[in-house]
Amino acid sequence: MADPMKIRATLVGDSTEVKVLMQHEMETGQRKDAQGKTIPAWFIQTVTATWNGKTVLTAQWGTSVAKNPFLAFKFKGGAKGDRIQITWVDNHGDKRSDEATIA
Amino acid sequence: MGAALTAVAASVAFAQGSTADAIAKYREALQDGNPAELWEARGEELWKTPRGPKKVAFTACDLGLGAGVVKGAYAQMPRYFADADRVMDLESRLVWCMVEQQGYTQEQATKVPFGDGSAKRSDLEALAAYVVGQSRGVPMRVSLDHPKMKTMYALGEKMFFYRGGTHDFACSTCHGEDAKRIRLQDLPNLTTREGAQKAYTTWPAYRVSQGELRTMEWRLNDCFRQQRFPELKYDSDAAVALTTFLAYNANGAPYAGPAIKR
Amino acid sequence: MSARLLAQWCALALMLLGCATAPSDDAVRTEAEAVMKASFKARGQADLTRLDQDETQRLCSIYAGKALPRDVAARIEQANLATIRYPSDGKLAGDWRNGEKIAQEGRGKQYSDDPKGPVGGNCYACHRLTAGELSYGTIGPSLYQFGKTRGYTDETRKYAYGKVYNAEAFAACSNMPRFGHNGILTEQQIKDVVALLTDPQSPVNH
Amino acid sequence: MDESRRQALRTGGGLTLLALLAAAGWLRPGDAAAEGWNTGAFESHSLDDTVKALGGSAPAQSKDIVFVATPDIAENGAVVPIGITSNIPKTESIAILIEKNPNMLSAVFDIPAGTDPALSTRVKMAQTSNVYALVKADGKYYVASKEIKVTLGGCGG
Repeated sequence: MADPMKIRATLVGDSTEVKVLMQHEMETGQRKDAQGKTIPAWFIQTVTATWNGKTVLTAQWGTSVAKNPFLAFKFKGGAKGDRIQITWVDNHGDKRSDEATIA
Repeated sequence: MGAALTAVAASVAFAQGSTADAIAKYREALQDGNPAELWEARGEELWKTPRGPKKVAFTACDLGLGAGVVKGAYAQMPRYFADADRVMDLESRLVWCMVEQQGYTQEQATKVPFGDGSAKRSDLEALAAYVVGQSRGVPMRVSLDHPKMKTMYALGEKMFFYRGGTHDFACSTCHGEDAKRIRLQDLPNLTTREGAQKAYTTWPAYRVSQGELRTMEWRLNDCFRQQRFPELKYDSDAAVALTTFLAYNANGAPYAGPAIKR
Repeated sequence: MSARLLAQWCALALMLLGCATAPSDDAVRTEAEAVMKASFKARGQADLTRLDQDETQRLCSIYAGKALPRDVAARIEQANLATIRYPSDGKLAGDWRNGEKIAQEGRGKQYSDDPKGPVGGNCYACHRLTAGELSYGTIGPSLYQFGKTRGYTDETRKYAYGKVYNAEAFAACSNMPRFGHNGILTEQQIKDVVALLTDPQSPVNH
Repeated sequence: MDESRRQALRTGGGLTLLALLAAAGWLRPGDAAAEGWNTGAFESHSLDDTVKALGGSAPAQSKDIVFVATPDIAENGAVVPIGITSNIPKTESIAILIEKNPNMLSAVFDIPAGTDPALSTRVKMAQTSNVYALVKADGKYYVASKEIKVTLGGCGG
């Protein structure tokens, strides 16, 4: 099971800036191990961000998003204390959701 | 001829300058989100959780400022610990606490000193990330007052200049002069205060090339691998001596890790 | 570690001044070597004999960070000059294309490397060589246009071969590995590197 | 992504191709793509094929797509920061494509109303390559590109 994400949500003027770090291998499926066997692809495929339940960003990712992914975006609105939730699903079907409040 | 040479020299200087600028921009762009935070969070969890056969948390571990005190502790390490009668760097001390307080064997405690960038993760790397993060902004203040610290420093200095192996390399081959680089990587001159400060205060670091949080012991271990030396043992006196040499040379600078590096 | 050393120093120092006296430089060096021997372990192709110094390494360690006395420098250069073996077939330059590959290759002799190879010179780690490769180091001087500026002569090729074979013969305590003397590169590989530096067709000279 | 669009993806090219790939043995069991993941687009090897798989056609060059805090040279290809801002009105999605990667498409972001058409992330690049920022706005596709050099770093071993 992956570690919790690090989510930072900050009010900047009338917008909320969200920065997320996720712990994930993002294995490409192109690499070989020491024995020459291909290491199967293992990567986050979809990411969803919600603000108090409303979707503010969705993403589809391929294998070439960097390991331990970073994502930053901004949306209009938000107030201190509002909930930001991020969810990812990977190609193994593993899923992780974490929350932060807007600071 | 003279004009042509000048033109060549100028274009070379330009090429170097623009490459360096572009690399500086790359490094700047990375600062915004440092995955080292993921290790810090995991390390904090490990620090606070009762572990080992004795079910003791690291809150019993004295890093030099009292049991469980983490804030600012790393900025004064390595240091002499009377309970162990030995000079220890952070990682040696973590191992000591795991063995003496949590009840692990030395072998168990040092089984995974470094992660493999994949499934094999190192608790020691995570713990180190957490502890050093608690010294962010604290000026380095390593003391050589204890005679064993003086000895360690003197030994570390000799090891720094020790040439050996198939390639005649010493630490000083790459880190003994100002403003040099290997490929495109700037090499800090670790014999100067400024160079040691810049380098030492930014380790441990998240290495993007490996997708791993890397500690000071790892840094030394991998430098020696590339020096074509045999393998530096984890928690060894040579590792502690070199760390003492570098940490003391970095005194005065605010600690700034864990950083993010290529 | 140095409980033993400290005890020795103290025993000696107590007789004289108490235990605050600094040990001699030689004593520290001896102890540092002992601590290193205990702190490393053999792995892969790198065994503990890699820590044993030859005379050149020993002298260059002693004088590291200090001015190298002229007589010591001469002694080092003379001893190393005597080690250089030029190719028996008299041909000093090989194929610059292979030379470029050797210059780019950083592997070889590390405990993590396959002992069967490849082994490179990793020249770009320290030198600028061609206009095309931006990722080059500056520990050594730029070798861009090496042949063009020095002339495409046998003399240039002989110097280049000797320098790659054993750099200590020309500059005592140079940072450059002794590629031939220490068996890092083969004779053919050194010839190829010489070609990279001195062939008019090589990108080094464009 | 709203439900109707996800529905469209599921019934559109995505799942059909996924089924085909699975049938052809390209995908191992258990590797079923996450819901809403456009397999076809991520398996494409050209800009045009990717746009087609995403449901569009030939994108127009645009100066209103800007790379922000995106370096010209990456010190390491394993992590290359990419920031993209679209100044095209009604921007609905932003995608990142890397020309010389084995599969071109790296990421697609859907931008609901209220979210800035600006984001940053990090990608892997196998070698020096053009990077495309592909924007869908008001149903049309636009593109901008930038070359990023990937350098060999470190001590080489």
